[in-house]
Amino acid sequence: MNFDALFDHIGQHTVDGLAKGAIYALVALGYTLVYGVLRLINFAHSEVFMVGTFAVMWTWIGIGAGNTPSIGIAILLLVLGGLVGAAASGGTAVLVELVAYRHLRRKNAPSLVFLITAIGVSLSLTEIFGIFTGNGERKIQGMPTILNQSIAIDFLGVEITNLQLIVLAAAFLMMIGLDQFINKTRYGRGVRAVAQNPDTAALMGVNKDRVIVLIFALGGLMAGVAAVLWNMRYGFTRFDIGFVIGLKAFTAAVLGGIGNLRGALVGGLLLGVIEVYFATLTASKWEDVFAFIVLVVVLMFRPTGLLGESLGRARA
Amino acid sequence: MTANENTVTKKKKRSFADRWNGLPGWSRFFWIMGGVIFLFYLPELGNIPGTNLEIPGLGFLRTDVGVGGSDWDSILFRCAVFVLIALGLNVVVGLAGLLDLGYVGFFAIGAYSVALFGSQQSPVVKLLRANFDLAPDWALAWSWCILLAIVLTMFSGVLLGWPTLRLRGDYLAIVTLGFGEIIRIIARNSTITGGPDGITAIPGPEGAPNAQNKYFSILDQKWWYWLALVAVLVVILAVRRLENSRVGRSWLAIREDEDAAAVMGVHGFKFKLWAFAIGAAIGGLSGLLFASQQAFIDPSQFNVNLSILFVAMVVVGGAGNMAGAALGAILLTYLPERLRSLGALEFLPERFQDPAEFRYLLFGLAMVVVMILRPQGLLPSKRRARELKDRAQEVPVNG
Amino acid sequence: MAERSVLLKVDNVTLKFGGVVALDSVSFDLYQGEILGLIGPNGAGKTTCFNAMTGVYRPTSGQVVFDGQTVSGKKPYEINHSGIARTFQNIRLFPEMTALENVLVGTDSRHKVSAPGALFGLPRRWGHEEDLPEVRAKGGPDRSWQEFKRSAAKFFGVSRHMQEERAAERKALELMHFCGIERAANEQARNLPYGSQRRLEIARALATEPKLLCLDEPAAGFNPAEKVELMDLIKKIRDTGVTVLLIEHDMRLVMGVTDRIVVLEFGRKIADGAPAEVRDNPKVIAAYLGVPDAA
Amino acid sequence: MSRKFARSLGGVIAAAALVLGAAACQKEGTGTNEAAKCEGKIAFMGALTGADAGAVLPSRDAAKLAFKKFAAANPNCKVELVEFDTQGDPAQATPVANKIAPDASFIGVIGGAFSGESKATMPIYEAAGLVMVSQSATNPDLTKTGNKSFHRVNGNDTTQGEAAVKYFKDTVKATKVFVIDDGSTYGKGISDVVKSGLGALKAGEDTVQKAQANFDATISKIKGVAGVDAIAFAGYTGEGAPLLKQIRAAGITVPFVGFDGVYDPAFASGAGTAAEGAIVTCPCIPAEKAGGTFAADFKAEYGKDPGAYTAEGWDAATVFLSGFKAGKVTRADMLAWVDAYNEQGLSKKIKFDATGEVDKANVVVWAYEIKGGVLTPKTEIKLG
Repeated sequence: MNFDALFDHIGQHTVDGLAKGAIYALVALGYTLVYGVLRLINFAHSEVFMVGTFAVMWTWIGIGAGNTPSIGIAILLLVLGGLVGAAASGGTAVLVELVAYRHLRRKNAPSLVFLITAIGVSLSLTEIFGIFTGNGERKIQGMPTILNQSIAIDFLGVEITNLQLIVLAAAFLMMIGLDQFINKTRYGRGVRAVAQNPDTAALMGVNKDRVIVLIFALGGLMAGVAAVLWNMRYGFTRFDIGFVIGLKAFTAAVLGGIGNLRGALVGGLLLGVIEVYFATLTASKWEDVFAFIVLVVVLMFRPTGLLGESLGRARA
Repeated sequence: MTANENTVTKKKKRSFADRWNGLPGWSRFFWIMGGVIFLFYLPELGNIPGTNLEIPGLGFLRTDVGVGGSDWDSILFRCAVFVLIALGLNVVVGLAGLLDLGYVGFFAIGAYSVALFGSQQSPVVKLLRANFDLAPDWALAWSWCILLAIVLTMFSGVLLGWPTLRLRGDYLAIVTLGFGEIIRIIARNSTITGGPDGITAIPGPEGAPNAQNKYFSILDQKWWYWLALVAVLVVILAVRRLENSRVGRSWLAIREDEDAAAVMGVHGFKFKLWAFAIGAAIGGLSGLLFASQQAFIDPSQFNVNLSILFVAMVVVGGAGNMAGAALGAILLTYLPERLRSLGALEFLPERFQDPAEFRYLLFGLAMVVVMILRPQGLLPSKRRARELKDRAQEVPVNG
Repeated sequence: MAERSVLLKVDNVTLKFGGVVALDSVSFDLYQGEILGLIGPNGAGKTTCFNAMTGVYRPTSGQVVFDGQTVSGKKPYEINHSGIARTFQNIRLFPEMTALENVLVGTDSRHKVSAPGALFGLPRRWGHEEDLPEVRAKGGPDRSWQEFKRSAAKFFGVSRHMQEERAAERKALELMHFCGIERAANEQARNLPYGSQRRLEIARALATEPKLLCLDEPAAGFNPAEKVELMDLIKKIRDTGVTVLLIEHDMRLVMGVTDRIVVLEFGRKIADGAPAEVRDNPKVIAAYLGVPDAA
Repeated sequence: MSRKFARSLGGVIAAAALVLGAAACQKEGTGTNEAAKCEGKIAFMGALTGADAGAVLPSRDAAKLAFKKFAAANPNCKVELVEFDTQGDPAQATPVANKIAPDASFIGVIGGAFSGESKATMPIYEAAGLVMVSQSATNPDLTKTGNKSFHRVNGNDTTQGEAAVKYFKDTVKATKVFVIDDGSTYGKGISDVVKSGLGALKAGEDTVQKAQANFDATISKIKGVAGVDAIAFAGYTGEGAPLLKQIRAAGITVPFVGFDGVYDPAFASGAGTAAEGAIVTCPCIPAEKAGGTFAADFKAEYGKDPGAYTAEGWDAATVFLSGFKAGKVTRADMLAWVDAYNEQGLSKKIKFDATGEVDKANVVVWAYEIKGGVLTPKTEIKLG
């Protein structure tokens, strides 16, 4: 354990970890939204993110974006990417709901069946992208660098880059927007009503199916934004990227309290920081081990995650 | 006398399970014996043993027909090992209703226990020899490795279950998933497990792998399949006893309604732990067989996708039903292998001709379709009616 | 009234959920062998009181003493082992299991249940005719098969597990007969008609050999004829020596069957006494005013 | 009762009849007359589908090309290359090996492409007397087991690691090298050699994971070590390209050296402009330096440039093809032929020592530089 390496640069590691976790947090929102309303782990959400990264990449390459265009064009590309990513991911998420889950819900299938269906959808999407991209060789896909990384803030030796800043800001903005949407608008009220008691909500005139499509779309939208941020910051994608990110995001959602929007943010950021800390203490290869151990410890003391389940009601 | 006499509502359609349960005991017995004989005959599928004759059509089912296929006996062995896994996981997922996404961890522990303590090449064996003044060719005998694998996996099952089984189902899923990953990462990154290089020369029933071995040879896998088949049959008998006992009843009660079960006096935690430990032991046994047959393991063979595949086997086949879980395991192991040697599909455009390339896509789509059409799995679980028809009337009035 | 032994003592039990007080210092006693009715308007805290007694919730303060032992704070299964059984307001059977198996789960409460015992079938007992499986078939291969099984059991002995299993099965059938649902033994619980499900819940609870049986609105959804049958059943249960605590909305049923009534309102006890006194109690009348007494 | 009995009994009998009484028919004679004709099959075993296929397909293509050309030149030789997909997974490779081994029509095996599957299958091939010639399995331990079947035409990780150390010392003149590996057999093997070779020059290390996507922690670590002036990465493209891209994005501009695991066009395209100037060492000769028309032929056949281990794939195929030409059509003959083989191949002079390794002195290690997104030969690293 190399404590010197950690504590000498603890500020820097924290910032790096937060920026890493912000993307987890956005993807985690998708898990949390669906879980909060349907009590269902949407394992296909990882592929929703993956589809978003590809859509954004193709858009950028398609309109002939080069490396590090001028700042105006870069912003335009990011916004365009965000819109395309949100549309693609949201569309995929809704499609998954309509094609796979809706039938199962009608049949009142047990939750394991949803899980296996989700895995099937996930596998199919991964394979489709694996076979039809990169010449069938399943290689990683590079894309133009939209924004050059540079140091935006240098505070007491802690360097925060422009990309990290954008990722963090975007994650917080999306989070606040979503929170407001769920808590303040009429649609959000419908979501909360269904989350609390689907049957009563249906009696009160809430269209349950529409609400469910809405939450899948919202989760997909967040994943799409995460996708464009991912592409901007890391500049590559791959057919199987969803699995890695999805696993982390799901862990983050549980850590914060699945079903709880703020929990997803807290869990994501925390997971990012834990990973960077422990990778510094030992090696990157151990970061997952520590992430899971922290998860188990947290769950032992707080069985419903750090902030508890709260989109609807907390369960006993 | 009709079989349905004492039922309240009459079924219109008799399912396979109903028909099966309606058969008299002796007839079921002969069917089962016939089935077992057929299972032992499988390596010769399509041939009539001892003759040069073949049964037309059956040979087509083998995986070694066509170009690029795999050895039929090896695939049978793999099917048997995965059936064993599905049976073990079925105890956890199907009977007790606990979603375990890290089952591969137990599979790995079973495999590593025979590799680390049985192989001449293992760092653990070398360490033990050096520190305990053992013979230079010392290694734990295979038969002791079986015991060790079962003990170690049961212990790890309890170790994992103790803190986590108090969690609700969905949380359990992610924690077990993490457990599977942790086992793999440790196996890969520590030197005592042989690291990423893995362990070679893992012994079998006849000792270290050797071309001269009489039955469990490197080249002919038939005996390996028969060994795995025996293990499967033993496990089926054992799990059946549990399933039809009050232990199995307690598992089902927990699965159906944990709170109500607790109020009826079922000690939920204890039985969940038992389910975990028993499931883990079966997973460990299958890992041991897998490692012994392959004689080489490395950590990359135990990734999370395998765990998910295991759960898929159980659910696609029919959670809670041993026959279903076994069917799921066989289909999900056999089909990709059979598709591999299908040969080019020349009626399709060039891009789509190679079925091997598409087999996992087909596999994923099939999973979705099966689940949508048959959410209960291919062979849904159905509680067997007890043979009570006469006794119900013998009960004294006003007991 | 002669002095009767107190079976259960609810002593100043308070239960709070966050800021909401669901039970506010509720105290009452239950005497051995009586049928006590627990009534009150919707939301009065009747089911919460049940939950506090059976270990589903832990009281915030106060205690429940059963048969001389404090049971509040114990786990639900421990409380069941000490002799309290209950049914649920919204039926909670094990839907995929057969009716008989549902009852058998109850009988298991009185047995030592161990996985190794079930797996290896030890210890064994030889030479007891009543342990062996019956030969019922009149002839043909069925009979030979049954005879074969019988002689196999004779030869290998019968494990304690199997003996207990047979006894449990007999007892479960008796109980189902007692509750009038023996015909449904092999049906899946979820396929049973509503009334049978309610009765099955009672049979399952009785199978745990309780000293106290708590029934949570057992007559909900019943027609008058069924209610009369249920009243008879409850009395029959009491006659076997089981004390009964009954939550019920239907005043006629409550008045007809109970020995004593406790009335709750807004988590507080407002009356306690014989049915006739309670019926005339002005507080109770006020509480129920305008509230139709049918469920 | 009796009707039920008849039905039950009938079922049992019908089943038995189905198994035994089905119209049995005479099996076709499968006599194996092994005339000394120029005839036989070679198996190609490796990951042809799945995530790692990209590393194997180029050498498969090269071997196919060799067979095609041979068939054109020797119309009376009926040799065939049969492909077996293992997905690079040892568990999938063993059933394949067990299929190949008992099939007498197979005379040799090209592969395994990866070390793990080679390790798992070489006892099977040895037991069957089948000779293996691998084009790309680089783990040094493979030739240390005493296995008589395994040969390889490529250099192993030790050789390459030593060459890399030399490159760091002589060409880069690095003083503080940060070593990253991916924890795989391959990556760990090379990085161990590099780390011990560098000795005090090693400034820090990290091990990433397979399929890891974001390397913030690794970069955070590199930044934590003052004065790092070179980075070594032992792993594959999947992790290498994003790692390099993120390292450059983080403003770290020191030389980056990868090994043959990233000798792959996708490495340059995946990392984009970040890859510019990165060094990739490979114990594989530049195709255009290989002499002959191989590079041009390959491009003409497949419409793309040769990738990793294409020359080696060709060489492995050639070893067998020349054996066929010399009339070696039994397994024993072919094994003896390979053991005694001594010819100049495309990649190097191929002569196997007793362990199945090519002579270390003949292994040519080249440093390639990525220029304009293309791997261009920079310099040969001469091993002492």
